[in-house]
Amino acid sequence: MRSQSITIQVKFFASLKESLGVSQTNLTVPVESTVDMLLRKIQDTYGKDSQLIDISSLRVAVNQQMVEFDRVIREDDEIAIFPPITGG
Amino acid sequence: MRSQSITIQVKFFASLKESLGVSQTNLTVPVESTVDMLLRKIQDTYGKDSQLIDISSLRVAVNQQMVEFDRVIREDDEIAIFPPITGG
Amino acid sequence: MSSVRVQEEDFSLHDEWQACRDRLAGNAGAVVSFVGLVRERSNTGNVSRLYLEHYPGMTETSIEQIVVKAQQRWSLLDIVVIHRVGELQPEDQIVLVIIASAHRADAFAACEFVMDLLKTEAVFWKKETRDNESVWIESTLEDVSRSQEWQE
Amino acid sequence: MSSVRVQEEDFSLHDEWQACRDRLAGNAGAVVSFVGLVRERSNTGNVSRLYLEHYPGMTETSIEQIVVKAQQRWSLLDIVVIHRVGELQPEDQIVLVIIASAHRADAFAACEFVMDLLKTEAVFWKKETRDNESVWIESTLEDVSRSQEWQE
Repeated sequence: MRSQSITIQVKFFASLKESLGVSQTNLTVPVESTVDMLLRKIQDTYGKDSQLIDISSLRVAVNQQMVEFDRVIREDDEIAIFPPITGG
Repeated sequence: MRSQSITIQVKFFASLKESLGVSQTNLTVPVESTVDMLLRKIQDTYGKDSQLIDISSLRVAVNQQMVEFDRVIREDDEIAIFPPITGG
Repeated sequence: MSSVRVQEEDFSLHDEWQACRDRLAGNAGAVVSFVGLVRERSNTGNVSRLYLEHYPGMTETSIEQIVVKAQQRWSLLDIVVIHRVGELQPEDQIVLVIIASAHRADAFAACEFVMDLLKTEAVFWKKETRDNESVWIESTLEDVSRSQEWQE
Repeated sequence: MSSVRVQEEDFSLHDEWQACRDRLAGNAGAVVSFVGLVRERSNTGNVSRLYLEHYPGMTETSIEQIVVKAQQRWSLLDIVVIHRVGELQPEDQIVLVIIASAHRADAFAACEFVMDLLKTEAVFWKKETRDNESVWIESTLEDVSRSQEWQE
């Protein structure tokens, strides 16, 4: 069922990067996955032994544009997940 | 009757200085003269053959403070007469 | 004309102002510059270090969008925005905005607008070290309300 | 702290900014600078020269009074005002205002206030040479109304 999955690269920033201990990772998700599904996958992968990943507090950019969590992701999307920006 | 008169130094600025052709002058006026009397004296002295001195358009500073025309002038006052300032 | 840079290195108001002036013809009557400095004291304690993280690419785009908004709103001849990232100390320069216009009202309003939006819409995350404790900080309510005032 | 100078010589934003920064401790978070330049075009024609006359002593006092008003109204750490007089050309620098404060809102408001009041309350007279004709100019209505807005 390889053709039913895609591998995407995800970047993390700021406190989320610190909590996860990685700045980017590759994740395999089903095709037509949404941002929300990706966030749950990350929570499953990293969040098991910590309460640090509160999905509702996170923001997601796809191709450097902020998106809603129902956005469908594609294999060549640049995906970044981070806490709310705090400005300059 | 020398003691009844005072000699004061008057400075002129900007377009008034240009019209009069002098930047400062000494004028003798009666003691207890007001600014208004001084202005008329200047008009008599310089304005005979020109309409350039319109008293109502002038401003007067005594000791570097703007004053009204009823201000009485004293011998050691620093008096300056000029058109309205135009700012920096 | 506009120039947006995000960099670790310090900047020189003098060099940027000189470059800006060289680009301007005789139309410019007003140049307003803003330099932001790291303060020793925040609302919550003494700051010994400030760390700014950014998202290369997206951060620059977020600032360019602010610049475009300013250009649409006022008549401007030149805008320069330089924002530093990485480790900073109190008294360090953190942000520079230079705005040139024919008349001063445009440059003043646009410079304040750019700063207010940088504080809320530019993609940065800040971590303060105060009294030996490092904390990721959030936008202040004051910043958000200043930024919202421009939306009326 | 404040410094007011009226001079024929040009000034350097860099030197003044550097001196200002050296005076500031870690309290300053914001430094707003304004540089006014002589424009090539006025409302009435092409400007080839601008002549500024002042009243030595009274002019400085009039500017110092504006500075005091700004200090009374906002929380400011440092103010520098330098105004040139004498013969100027288009593109010449004519006025510099630098204001430092803890928070940017104070520095922005005070800098705009000082500029607006300089335009109406500072003791200067200006003569423009446009298209080979020299004319003593008057305060514009716009300047007067901008200055009056601060009096509410």
